[in-house]
Amino acid sequence: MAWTREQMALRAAQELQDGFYVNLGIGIPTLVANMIPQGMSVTLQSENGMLGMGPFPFEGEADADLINAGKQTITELPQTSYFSSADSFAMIRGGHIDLSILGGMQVSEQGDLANWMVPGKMVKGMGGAMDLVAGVRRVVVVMDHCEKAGDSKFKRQCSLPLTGKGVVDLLITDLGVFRIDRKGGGATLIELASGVTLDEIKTKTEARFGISLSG
Amino acid sequence: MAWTREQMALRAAQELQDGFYVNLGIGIPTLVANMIPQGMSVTLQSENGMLGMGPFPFEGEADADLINAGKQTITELPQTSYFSSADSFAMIRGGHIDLSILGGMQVSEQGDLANWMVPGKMVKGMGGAMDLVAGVRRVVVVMDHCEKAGDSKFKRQCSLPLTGKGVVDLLITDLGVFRIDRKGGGATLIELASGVTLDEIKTKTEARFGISLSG
Amino acid sequence: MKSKIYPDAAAALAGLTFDGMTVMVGGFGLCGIPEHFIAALRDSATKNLTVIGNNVGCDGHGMWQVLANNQIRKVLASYVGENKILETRYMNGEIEIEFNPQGTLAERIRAGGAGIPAFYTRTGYGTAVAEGKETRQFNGEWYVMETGLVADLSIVKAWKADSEGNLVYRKTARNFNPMIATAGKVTVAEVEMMVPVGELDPDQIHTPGIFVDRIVVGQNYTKHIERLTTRPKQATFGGAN
Amino acid sequence: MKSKIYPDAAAALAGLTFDGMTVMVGGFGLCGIPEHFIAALRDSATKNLTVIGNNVGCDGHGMWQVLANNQIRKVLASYVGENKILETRYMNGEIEIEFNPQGTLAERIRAGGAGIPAFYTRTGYGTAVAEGKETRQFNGEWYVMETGLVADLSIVKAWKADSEGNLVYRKTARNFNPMIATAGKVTVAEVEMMVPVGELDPDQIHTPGIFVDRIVVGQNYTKHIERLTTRPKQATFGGAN
Repeated sequence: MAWTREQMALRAAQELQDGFYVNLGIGIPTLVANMIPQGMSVTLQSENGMLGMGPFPFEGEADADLINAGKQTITELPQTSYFSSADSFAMIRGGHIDLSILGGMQVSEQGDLANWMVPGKMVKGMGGAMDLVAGVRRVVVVMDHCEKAGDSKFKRQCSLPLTGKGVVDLLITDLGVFRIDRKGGGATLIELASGVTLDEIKTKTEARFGISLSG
Repeated sequence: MAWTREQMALRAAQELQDGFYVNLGIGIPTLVANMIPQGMSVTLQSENGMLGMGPFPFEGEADADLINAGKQTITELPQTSYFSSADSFAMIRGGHIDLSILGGMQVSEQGDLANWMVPGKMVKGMGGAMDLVAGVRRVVVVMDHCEKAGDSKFKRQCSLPLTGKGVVDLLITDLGVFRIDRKGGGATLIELASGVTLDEIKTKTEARFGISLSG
Repeated sequence: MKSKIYPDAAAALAGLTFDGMTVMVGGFGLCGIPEHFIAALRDSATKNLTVIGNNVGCDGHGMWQVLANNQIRKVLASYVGENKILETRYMNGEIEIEFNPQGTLAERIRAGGAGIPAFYTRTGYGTAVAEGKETRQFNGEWYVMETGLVADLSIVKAWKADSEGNLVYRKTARNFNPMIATAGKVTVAEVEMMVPVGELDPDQIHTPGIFVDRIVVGQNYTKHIERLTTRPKQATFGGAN
Repeated sequence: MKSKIYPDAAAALAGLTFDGMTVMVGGFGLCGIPEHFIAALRDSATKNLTVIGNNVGCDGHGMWQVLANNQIRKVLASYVGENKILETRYMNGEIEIEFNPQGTLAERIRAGGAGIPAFYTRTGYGTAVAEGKETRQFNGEWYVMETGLVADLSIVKAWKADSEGNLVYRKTARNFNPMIATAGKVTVAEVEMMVPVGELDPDQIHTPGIFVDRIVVGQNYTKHIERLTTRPKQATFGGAN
């Protein structure tokens, strides 16, 4: 037993707060857009140059001039504003975005993140990921706990090239949730996924972590 | 005999070219705005954040939200655009303005300019002058040749604090016109004002200069 | 979401001011200054302010009021003429002024808001402005390193706002306001009118609402003109500057 | 003044292209790309280009056409997926790619246009992007020095222009275009429509005409969509990303 993709996204959605400006990465983080609690006002930023992302357009109403950072067609909202990519990343780099929820390939116990390339495979580029983890106030990574082959993706040190060093504040996997102190204070397990035991997560985790389970 | 203020401005106006984007300083340079040759299109920039400055407003039509860098009320033209002061100085610093015509207190034979402070007197600040001389492609200084006391203002070295080092391309005084090589090639007298003799200008000039008079 | 709209400038400044703080204030001369917030800042009696802005008002107007009320310890500005109190206090060593070239000041504020701690510029190389600063060659030219600026509080004036905090400025009243809006830990904006969300064209918003924490609609703007220059109605084209 | 308006993209590029030149091209993915200039650049058969832009098109579209025509030697981009020819050539060492974080790339272009030779950013510190670059501490944080970028030719796409070269972009088709317009020794712009001078609101011009040397009105825009995502008409709120 472990969390599904939807359950991981739901857990990530708990990190949202009313009035937050949020950037969501592709993959599981995208699901969070549909899980904003009722009555909570959250504004989504798209790093190509938009604040206030709306839902996908109705069939037949897509506008080629209106896409998100994942290059999907989207819509605007009444409060939307558009700006250049330079202004967009000034917003990101300047610490104005409250929260970024991103996917990951590996996270280290120091909060390093690797999510942009695998040596020997074709490198597609980092896009805006390095800017987001360097600039956004709080970075949450959502990823599977283990590789398909069973290796832990939450590691003592990332073996893949880094996206950022000491940049992850919270790691949500299908097995549980870890708080990470970017400033070298290490990782702490704060939640277990439904049906996951402490023994299981200990066995499947390479990173060292403290334990502070409230429930 | 020597040039009047209007004649100096007229000589400065000869530096304009069709299609130029130009920034004019306060004092004599301001007069150049009225001396743009017929049929020539010149766009005036105001460094507080405007391209395409129009004339002063009619009496009773001044708009407090529309001033030039000298804080005078002005008007807009059909082609006017407004932008922030950061964007305005990005335009200036980035070398997009073709020509700046500025006043001066002292100019050196190396093209150094001093025009912002006199030690011992109240310092008002340099405003945009340092940015203009550092960024604009071609800098023309218009000033009286001598102090009231008779000292040459065109000097071997400026004695006043500099606005810019090696920044002046052309110096227009009431006595004549000097071309200056910013890159250390020195100054060359290229024109004498009406009624001014070579002897007179030699006597009244501290800077060393070559002579290349075409007329 | 908690509303960003406050009834007046004093209410909007409540809890945001403290002695020794750094405040950035928008405007160029008296054009585009946040009149009502300046009055509220004066009335707050906050002391030992470091003030960052292109000017510090002029005799009787704008930030001069805060200066005259003995609230300012240090100023970062590009031009401080037409301000006798400032002149006197500066000459007497009672106030510190750090002169910045106007473009360098504008870019330092933009950099602060954009998470850029330092950049290089040709402006000021070989002058007093470069003293004590790192200078460095790139492609054979000399440049000066300048640092980004941030503030505890940024105060700006815009023309229109919506309740999200999206701002639109008017003509040359834009000037330093957009960068200053990005460089404050907290940013408050006063505007001439509120419009319903959705009325501002999303392509035409100068400052996105993310930068604006509190908004006030100012009443009865003075908009004092420093140098009224006009031409007679019958004149031909009368000068562009 | 000589008109900035040219009859078509080929005419506007005449005399501006040369082998080994650096070209910046606006757009994000296929959104806001200068379609007609890209076709004209392909037809110019200029070789050994260094291309700066967020992407290099994708299979069959955009700058992919110039790539497929063997005109590109080097690329500076942030993301080059969905581009098999580029993948193959890069793996074979036939083309050089310098990967830049998207925000660093955007800022390097802005810096180039703004006369800033270098700046510091946190982005990429401790990663492969920082290798060989100066790193430095400000206020206890580590930053990487990045340099400004300029180009021999900048090619942008806007929505509207007037004959002065004032440009207005539309929605997220703005993206890299405004900075790229400032960073070329020469800048050419293609637009969907020309409007008479005076029709664009002076407060609402994204790129002032000073940055634009030549303008073309493009006909029959393809505006290919890379990832068409929609929701059925009857659905409730269907996801924001």
